[in-house]
Amino acid sequence: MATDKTIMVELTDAFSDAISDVDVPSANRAEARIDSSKVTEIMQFLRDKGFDHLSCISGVDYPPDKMEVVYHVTSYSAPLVITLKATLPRDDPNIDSLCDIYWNANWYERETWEMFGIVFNDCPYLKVLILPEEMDGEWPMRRDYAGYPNAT
Amino acid sequence: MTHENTQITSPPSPSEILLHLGPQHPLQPGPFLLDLKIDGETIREAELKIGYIHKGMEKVFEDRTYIQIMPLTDRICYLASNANNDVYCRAVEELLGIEPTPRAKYLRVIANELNRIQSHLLGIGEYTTDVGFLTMFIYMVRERESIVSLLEAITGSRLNHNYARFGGVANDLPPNYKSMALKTLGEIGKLVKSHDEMMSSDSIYLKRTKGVGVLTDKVASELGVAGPPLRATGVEYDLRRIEPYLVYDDLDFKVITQQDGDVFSRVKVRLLEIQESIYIIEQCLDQIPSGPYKQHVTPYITRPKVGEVYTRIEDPRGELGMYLVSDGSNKPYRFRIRGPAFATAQALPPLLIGTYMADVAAIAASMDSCTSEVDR
Amino acid sequence: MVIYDDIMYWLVLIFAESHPYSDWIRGILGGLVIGAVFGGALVMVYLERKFLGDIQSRIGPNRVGGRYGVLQLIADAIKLFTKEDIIPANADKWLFIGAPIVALTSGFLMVAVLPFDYLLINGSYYAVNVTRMDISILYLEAVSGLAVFAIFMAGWGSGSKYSMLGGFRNIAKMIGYEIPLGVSIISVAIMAQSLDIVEIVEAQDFLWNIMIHPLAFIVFGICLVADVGRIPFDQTESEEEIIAGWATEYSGMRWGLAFFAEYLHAVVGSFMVALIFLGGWNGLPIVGNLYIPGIFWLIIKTIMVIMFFIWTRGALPRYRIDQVVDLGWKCLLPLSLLCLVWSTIIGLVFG
Amino acid sequence: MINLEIIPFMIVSLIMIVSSILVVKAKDVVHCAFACVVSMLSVAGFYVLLNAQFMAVVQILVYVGGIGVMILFAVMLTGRGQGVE
Repeated sequence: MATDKTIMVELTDAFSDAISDVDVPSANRAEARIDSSKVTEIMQFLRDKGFDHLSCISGVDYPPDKMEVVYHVTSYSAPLVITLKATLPRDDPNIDSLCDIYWNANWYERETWEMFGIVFNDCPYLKVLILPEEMDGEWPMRRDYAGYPNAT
Repeated sequence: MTHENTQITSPPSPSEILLHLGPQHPLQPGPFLLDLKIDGETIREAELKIGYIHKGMEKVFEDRTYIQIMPLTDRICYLASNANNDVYCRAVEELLGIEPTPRAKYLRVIANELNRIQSHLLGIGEYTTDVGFLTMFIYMVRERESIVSLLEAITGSRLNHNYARFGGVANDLPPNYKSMALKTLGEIGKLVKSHDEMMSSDSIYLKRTKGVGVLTDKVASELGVAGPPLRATGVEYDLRRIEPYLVYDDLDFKVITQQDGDVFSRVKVRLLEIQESIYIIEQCLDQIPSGPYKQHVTPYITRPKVGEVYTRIEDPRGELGMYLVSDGSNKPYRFRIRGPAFATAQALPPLLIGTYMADVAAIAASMDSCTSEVDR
Repeated sequence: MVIYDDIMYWLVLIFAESHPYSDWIRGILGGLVIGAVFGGALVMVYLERKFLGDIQSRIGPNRVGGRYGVLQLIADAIKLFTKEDIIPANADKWLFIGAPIVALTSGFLMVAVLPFDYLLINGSYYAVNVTRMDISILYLEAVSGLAVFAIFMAGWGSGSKYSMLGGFRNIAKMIGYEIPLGVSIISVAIMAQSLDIVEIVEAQDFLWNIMIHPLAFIVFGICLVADVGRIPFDQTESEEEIIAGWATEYSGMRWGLAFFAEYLHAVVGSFMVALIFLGGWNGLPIVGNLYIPGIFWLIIKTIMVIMFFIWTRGALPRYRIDQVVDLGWKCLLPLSLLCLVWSTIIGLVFG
Repeated sequence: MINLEIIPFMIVSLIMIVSSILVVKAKDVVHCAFACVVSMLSVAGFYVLLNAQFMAVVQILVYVGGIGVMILFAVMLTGRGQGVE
């Protein structure tokens, strides 16, 4: 199983139309930009290749028109961390859920959803995790969130 | 492992009770709500609800300059404040393209390992009270005091250290630190060993812990946990070894593993890691080079160039990562904290299903979750 | 010596039950004894704090009442009296209020038959106790069982799930432990050929029961620790699992009484161990002809048993509830039956 | 002069009658169980008044300590709402 930098070549070969901007800045890091509609297939591919540890899912807001979901995928046996970014439109951000592939994606997706309003399709329990329930729908981590700091 | 295991799916039947463990409960290290559906004493379903001490740190950090964030990272998890400092500092250093001085690297390793020892000692202590072993808690806290004093001698504070700086550390070692540290650490090593023997030879303790809350290596990696709970299943996953940072390359240490994956092994891993950390500190004190402990020009107004970085280190609780996006200004554009306790907390409800009420305390405490860090 | 003879004459009349006011005087003695046991429980609380502090390498109470903190308990009692007394809204009021009363009643009823000393008057023994009963050991066992109801009442009546779990645990535990407790007492009674605790103590003037019958001592000791609900058997109020078990909803002096009843049971239980197994007021032969009052021996032995209780609390973790029930049914019950066999053999060979 | 023993007899009888009625009439099944225990205890009181102390102790030991706990155990294993009208 390829858990080193060659995975990026394999990944580009397998999903040539969905991968762009591949970059390998150091021995332990690799990054690429992916098509948001292919995220489950790509992750399944990586998981089959030995990248069995989803480190983190984060959202990044780039107003006025786009948002990013950033996946950090790594392995329990190798130091390579693959950073995959999927760009979403800001007015209707939605992306497929990874819960079936990585069990621990659940809470990360819930957190990203409640903070950014990025909808993860098929996430089994997409409800607020950290915020109080009355804050549902305010998306506080977006850059233009007006409630901060006055609503505290 | 399915996601139904983390949720309470149906209302309790007449023979079952829905028990809300929390938000205030003697078992907890911080406020969280553990909903349990129990049948007699057996747990049928469990659901963890968090967010009671959500501090909005990721949002707050977007509004602070890089140097202002440094003391705030202590507050992510007060028991691992040095690890938080260190990972943040390394992330910014990577963005800035600078390296800490060689002496500072050793000093950071020393502080990190001392921090790991005190965190493990308190974690084991809390855990032993949860199996009803109050005496061991007080012993562990007593031992922790001297470790915290050692930390205080180099960092200047006992709980929130704020020790790392971009390119260096805040203070150098005080005079005669080596002899003082070696003496204390030798004593602590012996005491912890005797506590370990005391616990391992107690038949009631073994009954409470052996074979309870078993996490196999496959399930553990599926749940995405890291740190001592994963190493207790036999997986040698330690970022100090897999992705060596600072000077861990030059140091000789073992990655502690146990095979069983039960509560006993998780605590055993921590107990052995304390010994290993003591060994690492002893090596560091021997090998530490002389020289400056911080850069000549400490960048107070830090403006990293546009870019992003994901840095991770081995926290006392597992894999602590920080994802920083810089837009070239003096404040981070996005600051993401990937806490180890978040992952372990998520893995708690599936472990509880089918166990007894009394095991909730033992299992939850053996995962050594830190609510402050889960909520951030 | 006229006065001395007079006193002896009165004592004979009182304890031989032939004085017209014998009942009244025994009643006054009973009041004194209740006070003494109250004081004993207080001493136990203080001892526990200090000795446990020593075990855990800390100081214990050291502020109120000088550097040894002797008045700490008084301060605690004042605090408890002045706290608000809360009855939860969905509590079962009668059961909630009744529980501490039943617990204390059971403790005080036990005190009624405990002998404390003996008097050797005109060549015959007279035990000093409130009530002389020829089946006192059965009586002790019977009324000590009432405490189970108190805990169930508190657990059920509080209307809280944690309390209910505590009450359930207590019932499940005590069903398994009352039987070995009773059987081990019976096996001692067989050896002494009497159900009277005074006669059991008198039978130990040469060899204590712990030497003849160590197994019964072990079984009785373990069951007693379980009975009074102390670590490693304090599942009914284990803090990290079910907060305080049956005592979760109690506050103020109601909680204080329930708490106190536990210590009362522990003190009376220690008395029973000292009387039944450690020879009661019989002293060690090493002191020779030096006269030491029997009550002194009894108190020394009781304090040793109490110290043992405290020591187990400092040294052991807590069992899980299913392991406790397992231990009761699978280990202690067969052992207690073995005790019965052993004492029957002793009875057949030496009796 | 009346026999003073009539006073405890009256008290015990009253307790017994009231608790026996409660066994039948109480709404909550746990109250019934506790009333049953109290009436058994008052039977032990009668034995004491009859100077049959051994019987009294055995009554407490067997009926209160054994049967009473068994009744409560049975109540505990049933659902709470089922005994309430």
